[in-house]
Amino acid sequence: MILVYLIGLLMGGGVLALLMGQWNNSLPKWIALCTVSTGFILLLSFWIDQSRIMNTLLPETWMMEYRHDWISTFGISFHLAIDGLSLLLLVLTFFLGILAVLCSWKEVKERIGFYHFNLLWILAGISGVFMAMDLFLFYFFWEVMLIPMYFLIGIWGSENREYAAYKFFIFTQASGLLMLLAILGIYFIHGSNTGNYTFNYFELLGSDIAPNVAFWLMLGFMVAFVVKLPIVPFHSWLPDAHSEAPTAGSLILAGLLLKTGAYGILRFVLPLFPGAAQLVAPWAMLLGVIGIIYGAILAYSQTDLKRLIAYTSVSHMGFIMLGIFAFNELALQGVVMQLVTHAISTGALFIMAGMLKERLHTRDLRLMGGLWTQMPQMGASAILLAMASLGLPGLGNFIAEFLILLGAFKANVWLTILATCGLIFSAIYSLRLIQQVFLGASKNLDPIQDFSWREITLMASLLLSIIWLGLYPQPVINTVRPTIKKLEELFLIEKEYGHILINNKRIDSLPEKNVRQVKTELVPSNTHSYVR
Amino acid sequence: MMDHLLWLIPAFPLVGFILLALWGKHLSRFWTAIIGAGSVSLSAILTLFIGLNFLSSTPADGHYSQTLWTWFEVATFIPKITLYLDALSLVFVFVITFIGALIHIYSVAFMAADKDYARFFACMNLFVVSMLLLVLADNLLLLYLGWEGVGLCSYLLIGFWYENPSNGYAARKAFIITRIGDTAMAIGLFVLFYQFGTLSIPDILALTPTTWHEGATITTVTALLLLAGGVGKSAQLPLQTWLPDAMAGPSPVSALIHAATMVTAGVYLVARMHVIFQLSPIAQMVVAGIGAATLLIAGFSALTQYDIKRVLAYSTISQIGYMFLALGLGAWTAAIFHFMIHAFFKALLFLAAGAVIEALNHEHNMFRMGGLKSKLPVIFWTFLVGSASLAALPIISAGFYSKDQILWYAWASEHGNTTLWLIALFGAFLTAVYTTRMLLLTFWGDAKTAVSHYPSKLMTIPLAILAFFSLFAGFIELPHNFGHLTLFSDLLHQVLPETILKAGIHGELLFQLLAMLVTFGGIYMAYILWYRKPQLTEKLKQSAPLIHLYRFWFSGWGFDQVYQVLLVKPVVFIASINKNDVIDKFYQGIAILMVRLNRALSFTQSGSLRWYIIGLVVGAILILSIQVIL
Amino acid sequence: MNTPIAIEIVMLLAGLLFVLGIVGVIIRKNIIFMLLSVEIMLNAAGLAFIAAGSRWAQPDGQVMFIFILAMAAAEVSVGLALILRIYHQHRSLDIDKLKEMKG
Amino acid sequence: MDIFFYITAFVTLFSTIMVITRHNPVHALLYLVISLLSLSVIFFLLGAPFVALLEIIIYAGAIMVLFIFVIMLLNLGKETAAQEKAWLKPTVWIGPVILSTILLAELFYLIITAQPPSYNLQTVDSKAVAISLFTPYLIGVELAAMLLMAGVVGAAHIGQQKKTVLHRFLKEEEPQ
Repeated sequence: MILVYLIGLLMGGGVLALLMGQWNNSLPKWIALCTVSTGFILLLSFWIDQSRIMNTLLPETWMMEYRHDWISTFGISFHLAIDGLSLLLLVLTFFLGILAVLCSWKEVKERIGFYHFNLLWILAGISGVFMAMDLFLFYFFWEVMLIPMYFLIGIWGSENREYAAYKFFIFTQASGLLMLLAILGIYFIHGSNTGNYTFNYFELLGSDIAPNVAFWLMLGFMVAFVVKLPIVPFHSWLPDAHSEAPTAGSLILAGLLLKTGAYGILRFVLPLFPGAAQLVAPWAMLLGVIGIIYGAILAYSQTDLKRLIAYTSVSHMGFIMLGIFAFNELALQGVVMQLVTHAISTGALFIMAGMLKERLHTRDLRLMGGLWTQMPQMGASAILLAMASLGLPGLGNFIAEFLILLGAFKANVWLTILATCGLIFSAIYSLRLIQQVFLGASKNLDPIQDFSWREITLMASLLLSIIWLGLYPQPVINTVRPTIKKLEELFLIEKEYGHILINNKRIDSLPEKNVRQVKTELVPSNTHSYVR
Repeated sequence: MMDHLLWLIPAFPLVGFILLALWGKHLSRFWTAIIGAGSVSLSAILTLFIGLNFLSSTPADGHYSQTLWTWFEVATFIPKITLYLDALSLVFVFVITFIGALIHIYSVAFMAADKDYARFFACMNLFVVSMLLLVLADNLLLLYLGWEGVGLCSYLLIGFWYENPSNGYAARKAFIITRIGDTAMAIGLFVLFYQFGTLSIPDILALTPTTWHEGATITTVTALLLLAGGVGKSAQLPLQTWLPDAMAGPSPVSALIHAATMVTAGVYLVARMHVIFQLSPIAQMVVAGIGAATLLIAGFSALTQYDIKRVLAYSTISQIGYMFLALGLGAWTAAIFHFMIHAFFKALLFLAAGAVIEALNHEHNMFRMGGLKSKLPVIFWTFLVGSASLAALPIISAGFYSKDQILWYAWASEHGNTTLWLIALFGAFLTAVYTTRMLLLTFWGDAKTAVSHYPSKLMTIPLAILAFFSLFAGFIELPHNFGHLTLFSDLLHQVLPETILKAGIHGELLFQLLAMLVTFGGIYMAYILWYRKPQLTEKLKQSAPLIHLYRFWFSGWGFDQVYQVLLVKPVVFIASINKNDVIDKFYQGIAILMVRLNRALSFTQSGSLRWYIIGLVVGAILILSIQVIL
Repeated sequence: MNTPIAIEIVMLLAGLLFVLGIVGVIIRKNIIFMLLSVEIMLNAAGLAFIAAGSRWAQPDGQVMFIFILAMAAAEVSVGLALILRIYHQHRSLDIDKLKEMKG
Repeated sequence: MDIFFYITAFVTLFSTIMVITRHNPVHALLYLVISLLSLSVIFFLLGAPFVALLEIIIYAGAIMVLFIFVIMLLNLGKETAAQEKAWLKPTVWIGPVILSTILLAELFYLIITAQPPSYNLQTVDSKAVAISLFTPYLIGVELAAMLLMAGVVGAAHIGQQKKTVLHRFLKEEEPQ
């Protein structure tokens, strides 16, 4: 039930903020802050509670479930459930949610009520995406997070905002429709096979789909997730959307929206279509590697601060693609770490870009320089963040990237070596960023303030999390371990009998049984005990 | 008991760093200095304490180790934050903390006028922490943490005076070039992990001889990947170009990072992983070859520089080349011995050079110095001692003992041969020449720039201490035909194997005499060229082939230009032409196509009724003709 | 009414009338003439309906003609009203001058 | 009966051709009336007497009167005829005639090839029409009524004499 409350809280808070925005300008901020922090505290306490169990017992994959019929004629239910992966990303969502509210505290000056309504509804959509275990519901939330984001960019963005908003909308919407097609495809195939027409994730897990059909269905899902992630040929919405969005928008885009793509691949593409995923793995990894290097080179040449950071995201998301399709625990754990740490480090960079924009009224790197003299605190944080982004050991991103590369090395040596070269490029663009903004001769003679107390709190929380994740990431790793383990097992078996599944339409009875067994293990065995 | 105190060695500077980084702005200069220099000094004292303990009662397994916490645990990959102190790391920890402390004390006075006092000490402290973690690491991942950490500090400190963009450029160059090596090393770590299932150094070293065959491809590849990391960090061929530019940082930084400690991390890595290198004769040969080539190339370049710090930088590259040569020859202890001695005299030389530069109001050009012998006597004497050690002045300087060992092994070890020996010998000659040249230009002759500052006690005392060690530290290890003292190698043989000599080699004395002769020859030649007959040098410089050679050497054998053309320019070019993202053009193309289509369609909406009717009629004709045809 | 009239001939007549109507609509520039031509086309269609109705001895053809008639009445009244307004506004009945609805 | 049909058919065609070629609107209109009258004869011959009467009463009577009113209202006379003459150049005819010839040829082909030999045409009396009209086509009648109603209201609204103000879209751009 707590899961429904979480979404309800955000949506309700959003509506309340919208209504209160008519009367008062500061009330919506406080409403939004309270709403998100309440959710955060709720989740955090739940996590701490769970981690006690996690460390002692053999942990269950699924922690909590809520199910209620919605449109039963079509087999659609309001079905939410979380496992470690979802929980972690939810905590991240609320954490960044708080920061998003805080960082737009002074930046947004008009239509404050509507702004916070959009903000909270995006968060609600994202939370829903992380929890939905019904494909129809998933698609619903997928769209819920899209539309408020469109408004956020289109209304409160900077000069070129309408173009960016359109671009963002068209890319995500078009790819989302392909996913809808694939969802309907799997719905009907499963329905005609078993006579049970349902969108329920757990029931669809076990469905037999002919390999060639599965391949196309998987591509439908993949396109949506890959565009969201984004991977290189589909990335071009991202720099525009990131650079034009308001700070909180960039933060949520980079920190959360991109993560829904990776989450989707982990949650849907791999378990639903393991055979097909195996088939595309080398190509997906190749795309990931291209993304790493291409993004990094593009980042190097940008002159717009936010665009630069946006392209670094492209580069970092390449690592995620590489890791996911390596199909082993090391790489997958690395992927989860990368999701969290990238959200924090890039989010922090975007917040910093927002702060610079507030002070200098420009995002153009050529107009910056020598800001260290006036803002040593910001400079120091920026160096730390740049180091995180280039993967300095001791910071969270390093562990993520190292694990991904280590895992991927097992799967594909040469691609991994290429990807590792991406580390050199990441150093090049990160250092250029620092040099252009903070070092060099001072170009700005007007006095600029260093961090205010609000900003210090914001930054400190982010920086501390990054360092914490770099030195002791075990809580995160433990939380997702059951989920990752199950995924890995699935592919171990798939690998063993993979050639049979892929090459023969006829599936031998013995291996199929094995695959089935594992697939059904992904279904919560103790569902009843958690349904409240 | 002592292993529980191990964590305190890096903890002191870490606390110093945290204090300075967070509250540096609010601390007075006095307290900043106390925290900055004091923390490292405490570490040094603690190291002495632990080191004495270690020496007096060496544990049975030859090391202290302390696990602080498990870093993380994924599948079978469980790196721990474990500190590991054995004889090899003890030497390094000793050098780092001890010389580090001296340099910190020196910096208290040297940096006194700088506005970013706290930032300087914060970075220096962070550097010491990282370097200590590097050498104390029990597993390669933790080592990598230290490895990258020192890279970061090096970046921060080279670009310490950030207002000047060229400093920033030098800093980035240093970081990125070492990063290239680091990346290769990371790949090496992957290979090691999949071969052994662990990154723990003792485990790997224990497993290697049983898992890998001598000369197997995988061994060579791994060794070369690790070597690439070392080559980048230690500024060896072909990644040496960053070090001369790194001199943009303050002199204490050059002394600590770019002479004494960080640049020798590559030596440490190779020595630490010696088991792997031993199993691969090819890798051994490559190490030796790189060392030999580097020492020669850097020696020639040092000969032509006019910036005193760049001379020292090239000489550092050259001396590390000696260490690599020794490593490649299997003369593990000789390499480490040379490292230690080199750390003393090179730190001394850099600090003294820094004092000179400050005294002459930031004048780097040696040709505008001169005549400082009487004006800065303490500096002169200490610099003289350092130079003697660098030039390996026989008998009285420590450098002689360490370098002589390497020369001897270049001939006598089983990997040694005549070519390597000749190169090493010629390198020694070059060293003597450029060292003397530097000394003569700086301290003899006419004074060309007025002395504006005089070094304070805080600066001269560390110099004196270092000078003492530069002279006498060599006596703990004497050749066996001359005292035969093997304190140092005995200690290290707990960790590193003994050097295997070719059978039936005699006449060490002859080689020592030759080395002496070469040194004196070099000194004399420099004396002639730059003191007695400087006009001869000028004349030589004018002759056509020599001037090109001079320029070629001066620019560091053209490596920078080659890299600029082969690597930097293409990447920058690709980046700049692709600034607006080619792929985005594709999507924009779709958008433009749609707009065009819209135009075409809206063109048919001409507003002319007759046009519409004709359209209708044509449509009717078409439909009917379909019917007619069917 | 003893000799049968070939249905093809009637249909042919309807076709001819229809085509004449089209020609009229296309070549005339005056809106009134265009409207007249439209009436011709409507009548041609009506003729086809009537012929078909007679052919099958069904009333539907005539019913359709009645609908066409009603439609033509409405169309003509609205169309003529429009012509009036157009003439008032543009002082012209030239269809080629009325191109404001260009896309 | 054949001969009657052919004669009326000829009259219809001729008058129709005259309609589309006249320069004077009143002349054209009168030819159209003739065309409609002859068409009504054809209807009668085809066995649809009720519709033939409707054709005369409503079409030739009411609708054409509307046209005449409009022509009178607009006072279209000699000038219009002259202008029409100017507009109707021989070259204007080429395109439409080609198009219509093709269309006609196709229609011709389809009509000839489609049907089996003809039957006797039968009279469908007004009673049958009325029954059909008010039983299965009741909705159609209602709709037609509504259409007429809307047409009347629309015509009344549009034809209202208001100030002759140009619609804002039709205004020329005024120089600022």
